[in-house]
Amino acid sequence: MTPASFLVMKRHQATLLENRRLGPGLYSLQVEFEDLGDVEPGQFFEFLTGARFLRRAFSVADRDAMRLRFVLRVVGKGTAWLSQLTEGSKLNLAGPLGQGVAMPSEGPVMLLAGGIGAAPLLYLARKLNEQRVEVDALLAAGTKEELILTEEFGSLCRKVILATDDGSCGHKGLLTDILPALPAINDIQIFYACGPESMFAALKRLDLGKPLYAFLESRMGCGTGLCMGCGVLGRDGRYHRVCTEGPVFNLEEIEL
Amino acid sequence: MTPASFLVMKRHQATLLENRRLGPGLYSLQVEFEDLGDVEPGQFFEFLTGARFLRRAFSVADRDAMRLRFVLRVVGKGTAWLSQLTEGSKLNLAGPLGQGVAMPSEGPVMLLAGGIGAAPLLYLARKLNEQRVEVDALLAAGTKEELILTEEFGSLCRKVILATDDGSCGHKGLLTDILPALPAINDIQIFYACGPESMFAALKRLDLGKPLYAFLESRMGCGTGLCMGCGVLGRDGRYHRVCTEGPVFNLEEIEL
Amino acid sequence: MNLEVFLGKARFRNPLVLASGTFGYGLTHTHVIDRMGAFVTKGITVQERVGNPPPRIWDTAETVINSVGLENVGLKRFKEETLPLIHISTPLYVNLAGVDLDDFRILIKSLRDDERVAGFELNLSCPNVKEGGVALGQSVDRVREVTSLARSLTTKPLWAKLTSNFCDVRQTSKAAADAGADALVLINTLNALVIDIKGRKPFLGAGSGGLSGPAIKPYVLYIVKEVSRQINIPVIASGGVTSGTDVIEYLLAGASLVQLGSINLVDPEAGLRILEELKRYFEQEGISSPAGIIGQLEER
Amino acid sequence: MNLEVFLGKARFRNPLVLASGTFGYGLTHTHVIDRMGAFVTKGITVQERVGNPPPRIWDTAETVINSVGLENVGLKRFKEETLPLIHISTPLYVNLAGVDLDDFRILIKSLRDDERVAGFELNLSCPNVKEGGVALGQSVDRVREVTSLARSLTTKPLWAKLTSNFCDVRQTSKAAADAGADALVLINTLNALVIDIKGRKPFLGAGSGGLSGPAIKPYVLYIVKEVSRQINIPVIASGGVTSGTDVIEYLLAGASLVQLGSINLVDPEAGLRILEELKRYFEQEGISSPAGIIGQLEER
Ligand SMILES: Cc1cc2nc3c(=O)[nH]c(=O)nc-3n(C[C@H](O)[C@H](O)[C@H](O)COP(=O)(O)OP(=O)(O)OC[C@H]3O[C@@H](n4cnc5c(N)ncnc54)[C@H](O)[C@@H]3O)c2cc1C
Ligand SMILES: Cc1cc2nc3c(=O)[nH]c(=O)nc-3n(C[C@H](O)[C@H](O)[C@H](O)COP(=O)(O)OP(=O)(O)OC[C@H]3O[C@@H](n4cnc5c(N)ncnc54)[C@H](O)[C@@H]3O)c2cc1C
Ligand SMILES: Cc1cc2nc3c(=O)[nH]c(=O)nc-3n(C[C@H](O)[C@H](O)[C@H](O)COP(=O)(O)O)c2cc1C
Ligand SMILES: Cc1cc2nc3c(=O)[nH]c(=O)nc-3n(C[C@H](O)[C@H](O)[C@H](O)COP(=O)(O)O)c2cc1C
Ligand code: FES
Ligand code: FES
Repeated sequence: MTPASFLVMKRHQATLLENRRLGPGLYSLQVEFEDLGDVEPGQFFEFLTGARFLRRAFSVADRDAMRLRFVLRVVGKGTAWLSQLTEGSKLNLAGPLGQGVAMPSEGPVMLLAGGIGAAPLLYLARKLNEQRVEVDALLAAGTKEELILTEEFGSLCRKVILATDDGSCGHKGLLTDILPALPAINDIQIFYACGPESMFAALKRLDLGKPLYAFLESRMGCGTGLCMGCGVLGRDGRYHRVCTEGPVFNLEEIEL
Repeated sequence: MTPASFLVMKRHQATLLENRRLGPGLYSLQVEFEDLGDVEPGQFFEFLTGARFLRRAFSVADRDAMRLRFVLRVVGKGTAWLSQLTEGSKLNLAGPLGQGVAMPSEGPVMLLAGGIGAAPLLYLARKLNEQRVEVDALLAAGTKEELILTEEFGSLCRKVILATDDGSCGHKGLLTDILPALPAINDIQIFYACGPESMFAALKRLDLGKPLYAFLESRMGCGTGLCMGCGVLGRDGRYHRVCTEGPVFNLEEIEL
Repeated sequence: MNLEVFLGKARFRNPLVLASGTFGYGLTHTHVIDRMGAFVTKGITVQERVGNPPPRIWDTAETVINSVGLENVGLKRFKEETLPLIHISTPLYVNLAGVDLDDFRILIKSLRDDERVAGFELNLSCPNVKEGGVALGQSVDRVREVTSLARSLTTKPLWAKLTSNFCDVRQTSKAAADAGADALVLINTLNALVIDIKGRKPFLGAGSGGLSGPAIKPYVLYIVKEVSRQINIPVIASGGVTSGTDVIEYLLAGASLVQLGSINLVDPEAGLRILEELKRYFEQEGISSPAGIIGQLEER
Repeated sequence: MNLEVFLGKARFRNPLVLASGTFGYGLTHTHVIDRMGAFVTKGITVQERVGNPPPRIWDTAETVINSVGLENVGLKRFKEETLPLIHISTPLYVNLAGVDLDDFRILIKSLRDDERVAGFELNLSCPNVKEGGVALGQSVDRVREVTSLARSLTTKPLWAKLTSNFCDVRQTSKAAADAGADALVLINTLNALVIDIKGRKPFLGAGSGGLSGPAIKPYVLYIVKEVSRQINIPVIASGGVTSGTDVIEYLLAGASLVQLGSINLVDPEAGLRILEELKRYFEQEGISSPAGIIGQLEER
C-alpha cells in the first residue's frame, strides 16, 4: 500500500454558484472552490448534508477552472437536502477522493451511460477530448425527461446515441439491447460504463471483447479506506474498497 | 379541565419575511401567516427546526395583521438553526399555545424585562396601549448591545427606563437593584415581568406589594399539556404545566 | 381494506397505539384517539406522584430524553376524577406503574371491574423512578411474579411493558409470556444521561432520564424481530416511530401493534398522518390486512 | 497543561483513542494517529475474513449502522505484512476478535512478544459475526474465562471491550475486572436492524448491523457512569463522541480514556479538532490534567 494523495481527505469550504433542475429529481450543482488541485475523471467528492451523519459521494461531472459541476439524482434524505440548497450556500466538501480512471492510450472509446451514470462520464469525455482521443457516447435513460447532459456530450463526442426505455427519445430499449447492434461498436478500443448494477450485469453477459471499465457506486462509510464499508466483491473472492481501490474497476475483475 | 382552543395544536405553514440581527445572538423574525385568529399577549408558538427533534417555543413579540414578530436569542442548536434562516424560508409552526395573560382592569402597569424577556412584554405593551391602560417599562440587559426593542417600547409606553449591568446604557445595575428606587413605582397597580430565573427570585425577595405576573420559560416536550415535561413547582407542592396552565403565573403562586 | 388486528379476543381497529406518557390521560385530542387502535394512559401509581424536579426534557435531532418521573394523579384521583372525564371510543389501556406486588394488586383490584378499562399495560420498565420500574423489569423472577399475580387477578388483556436496560429482554419476555401476559410491549426508554459540563452535573433535574425517538428505532426493531421469533405471544413495538414506513417495518419484523410515543410531542395529530400513510401503503401494495405482513420479513 | 493519562504503568499522551474499525490498520493518516493517546486496529481474527456482503453501511442524521463483519487480513498476514508497515509513535492496541478460548490463545501468543504491540483490546462484543463476538460478551462466564486466559498469557495491558446487548453489562464488567482486565471499554455497537420495506428484507447484506454515532451517547454515558462507580478498574468510553464537549462529559462521568469511532468516517482529522477543543476547555477552566475531572460529576 503506497500512500496516495486521495487517501488523505482534503476538506473544502466551497460555495454553491448554481443549483439547476435538469429533470425529474435531477439537479446540476455548480460549486466554486477556493483552492483546488488536479482532479481526474472518476474521482469524487463527499458532501456533508444536514440530513445524514455520513458524507454523500458525488462524481465530478465537469470542471471549469476553480469550478466543479456535480449532477445528482434525489434518491433519499441526503440528496433531497442537497437538492434544496439555494445559490450562495456554503458547502462542506471533501475530495478529490478515489482513483482517477486509467486513460486509454488510443481511441476510439465509447462511453455507456445509464441514467445519472452520465455524470462522471461527461468529465471523462472532456478529458478525452482534450487529449484528442475520439469518443462516442451512448446515453440511455428511462424517459426523455431523464436523459441528461446530451448537449454537453454532443459538443465533446464524435457521435452521441440516445436511447430510452419507453422510446420517448432516441432508440427504444435498454442500453444493453441497443449496444450490440450499433455499427460504431466495431472499432471501439475501450468502453467506460456507469449506470445501475443491473446494467453492469447485462454488460457482463454481452461480453464485448474489449476492456470495459465500470464506474461503481456503493454505500460508503469513510470514503478514505479506513472502514471497509464500501466493499465490492472481486473475482478473487475478496471485497475491494470502492472508495480507494476504485471507484472504477475493470468489469472483468468484479463479481455482480 | 375544560377544553380550550390552545389545547389543540394548530399547525401553520408560514413564510419568513424578515430575519434581522438586533444585537449579539439576537434576531427579530417577521413571519407571515395564511390564516391566523386571535393571539393574546403571553401566548407562544412552537417552531420546528432542522436541528432538534422537538419544537422550540417563542413568545409573540408583536402583531400586524397576519404578521407576527418573534425575537429570539441564540442559546443552542435549535435557536442557531432558526437564526440562520433566510428570507422566504417556509416555517412549520404551531400555535397560538398557552394562555394569554390576565389583562389589568386599571393602570398604570409596569413591565419588567430582563434581556430577551422584552419580547413577550412588547406585545403586551401594544395591547395595553390599545386599551388605553397607562404603561411604563423598565428594560434591563447585560450591555447596551443587548438592550433590544427600546424604540418600540418608547412609542407605546408612558415612560421607558433603561438599565445595563455594565452601565453602558441607562442606569447601571441589575433590574432589581434599580426598581425599588424608581419614583414611578408607587402608583403601579400591576407588574408583568419576563427574564431569567434569577430575576424572578430577586423580584420575589423585593416583595413589591402589588400583583406580579411572571412570564416563565421551561424546557418543553409537547407544548400542549400531554407530557408533563414542562412543570414548574407551585406553592401547593405540585408541578404546574407551563405550556397549558401558563406560561404566565402569579409570582406568588410558584416556588423558585 | 381492513386494518383490524385481533390479539386473542381483543379487537383493535388498526395497529396504531398511543404510547403511555405521551398523550396524557386521554382528555384532549379525542379526535385523534378515536381513530387509533388503542390508547394507553400515563403511568398510574398507587399514590399520587408530583414527579421529578425540572428540567425534565432534553432532545437532540433524533432523540428525546425525559425524566418526568411518573407525575400522575394517583389511583384514587384517577379513578374518581379522571376516568369519568375520559370519553373515547378506542380501547383504553391503563399503564400500571407499581413498585412491588402489593402495588400491582391494589391497582388491578381497583380498576379491573371498571368497564371503561379495556386492559392493562404493566409498566415493568420505567427508568425514571428510583424504586420499582426498571429494576423490577430487569429481573426475570420479578417479571414472572408480577405477571402471574396480575394474571390471577384479571381476565382483561395484560400487556407486559419491558426494558432492555441491563438485562436480557429475551429472558424477561419469556418469563412474562410463561406467566400469562397477553402481549409484550418492547421497549420502554433506554437509560440516558445528559451532562451540563459547566455545572459538572446532570442536566436533568432527576439526574438521568429515558431515551426515545427515531434514533432508537433500528435497535428496537432488532429486539422486536428477535423476541417475536422466539416467543409465541404477540409483540407490541414501541420505539422511534414517526411515519407509516416505520409502522410497516415493525409489522414486518413481527409486531402485531405499534405504539406512537415521542412523535406525539412534536405533533399530537401525527397519529392521523401515520394512519393515512399506512392506508396508502396497504392500498398500493394490495395488502388486505395487517395479518398479511406481520412477521413477513425475509431472512438475508 | 498536561493531558497525560496513566492506566497503571501505561502512559497515554492524551485521553483520545481511535476506535477499532474506524481507522483501518494505522497505515494512513499517521499525522492524526501520532497526536492521539492510543490507536486500536480493526478487529483481527485467526483466519482472514472477507467480511459480510454489501451493503454494509446505513446511517441517519445521528447514527451509523455497520455490518462490515470483521473483514480483516487475519492473524498471519497482519503479523507478517501489515504490522511491519505501521509506523506510528502512539501506543498500538490490537483488537482481538476471537470466537472461543482457542482463538484468543492463538492471537495473544502470536502477538504478545511483538514490541510494536502496546496492548490488546479483547473484542467480546462484535454484533456482526454469527459466532463468538457479542455472544461471548453476553455471558458472564465466557467473559471471565476469556479475560482470565488472556491475563495468564500476557502482562501487556488488556482492555475488555463489552456489549450491552441482551445482557447486564454491569455483571460482565465485574467479571472482566475480577479476571484481571486492566480496563473496560464500554461499549461496542448496539444490535440494529434496518428494513427495506419494498423488498421486505433487511437492508444490510448481513441482515443486521451495529448502531453507533451521536444518538447513542446519552445511553453510553449512563452506562459509563454506572459501571465506573461500581467497578474499580478504569473505564474507556466508546459511543457517539463528535466534539471536545463529549469527551469532557465522558471524563466527568468516570471514563479515563475516550474513543472516537464513527466521527472518523465523516472526517479522519476529527481527532485533531477534538484535541484542540479539549485543550481549549482545559485552558478556559484552568484544569491542569484530566485527573482533575475524571469522575467529578456531581450527583443531583
Ligand atoms: C463514488 C460514487 C460516486 C457517486 N456519484 C454520484 C453522482 O455523480 N450523482 C448521483 O446522483 N449519485 C452519485 N452517487 C450515489 C450517491 O452517493 C447516493 O445516491 C447518495 O449517497 C444517496 O444518499 P441519500 O442520503 O439521498 O440516500 P439515503 O436516504 O441514504 O438512501 C440511500 C438509498 O437507499 C434507498 N433507501 C432509503 N430508505 C430505504 C429503506 N428504508 N429501505 C430500502 N432502501 C432505502 C434509497 O432509495 C436510496 O437508494 C455516487 C456514489 C458513489 C459511491
Ligand atoms: C413559553 C416560552 C416562550 C419563550 N419565548 C422565547 C422568546 O420569545 N425568545 C427566545 O429567545 N426564547 C424564548 N423561549 C426560550 C426558547 O424556547 C429556548 O431558548 C429554546 O427552546 C432553546 O432551544 P435551542 O435548541 O437553541 O437550545 P438547546 O440546544 O436545546 O439548549 C437549551 C439550553 O441548554 C443549554 N445547553 C445546551 N447544551 C447544554 C449542555 N450540554 N449542558 C448544559 N446546558 C446546555 C443551552 O445553553 C441552552 O440554554 C421561550 C420558552 C418558552 C417555554
Ligand atoms: C415524555 C415521555 C413520558 C413517558 N412516560 C411513560 C410512562 O408513564 N409509562 C410508560 O410505560 N412509558 C412512558 N414513556 C415511554 C413511551 O411510552 C415509549 O415507550 C417510549 O418513549 C419509546 O417510544 P418512542 O420512541 O415512540 O417515544 C414515556 C416517554 C416519553 C417521551
Ligand atoms: C464501520 C465500523 C467498524 C467497526 N469495527 C469494529 C471492530 O472491528 N472491532 C470493534 O471492537 N469495534 C468495531 N466498531 C465499533 C467502534 O469501535 C465503536 O466502539 C462504536 O462504533 C461506538 O463508538 P462511536 O459511536 O464513536 O462510533 C466498528 C464501528 C464502525 C462504525
Ligand atoms: S468507505 Fe470506508 S473503506 Fe471505503
Ligand atoms: S410541554 Fe408537555 S405538558 Fe407542557
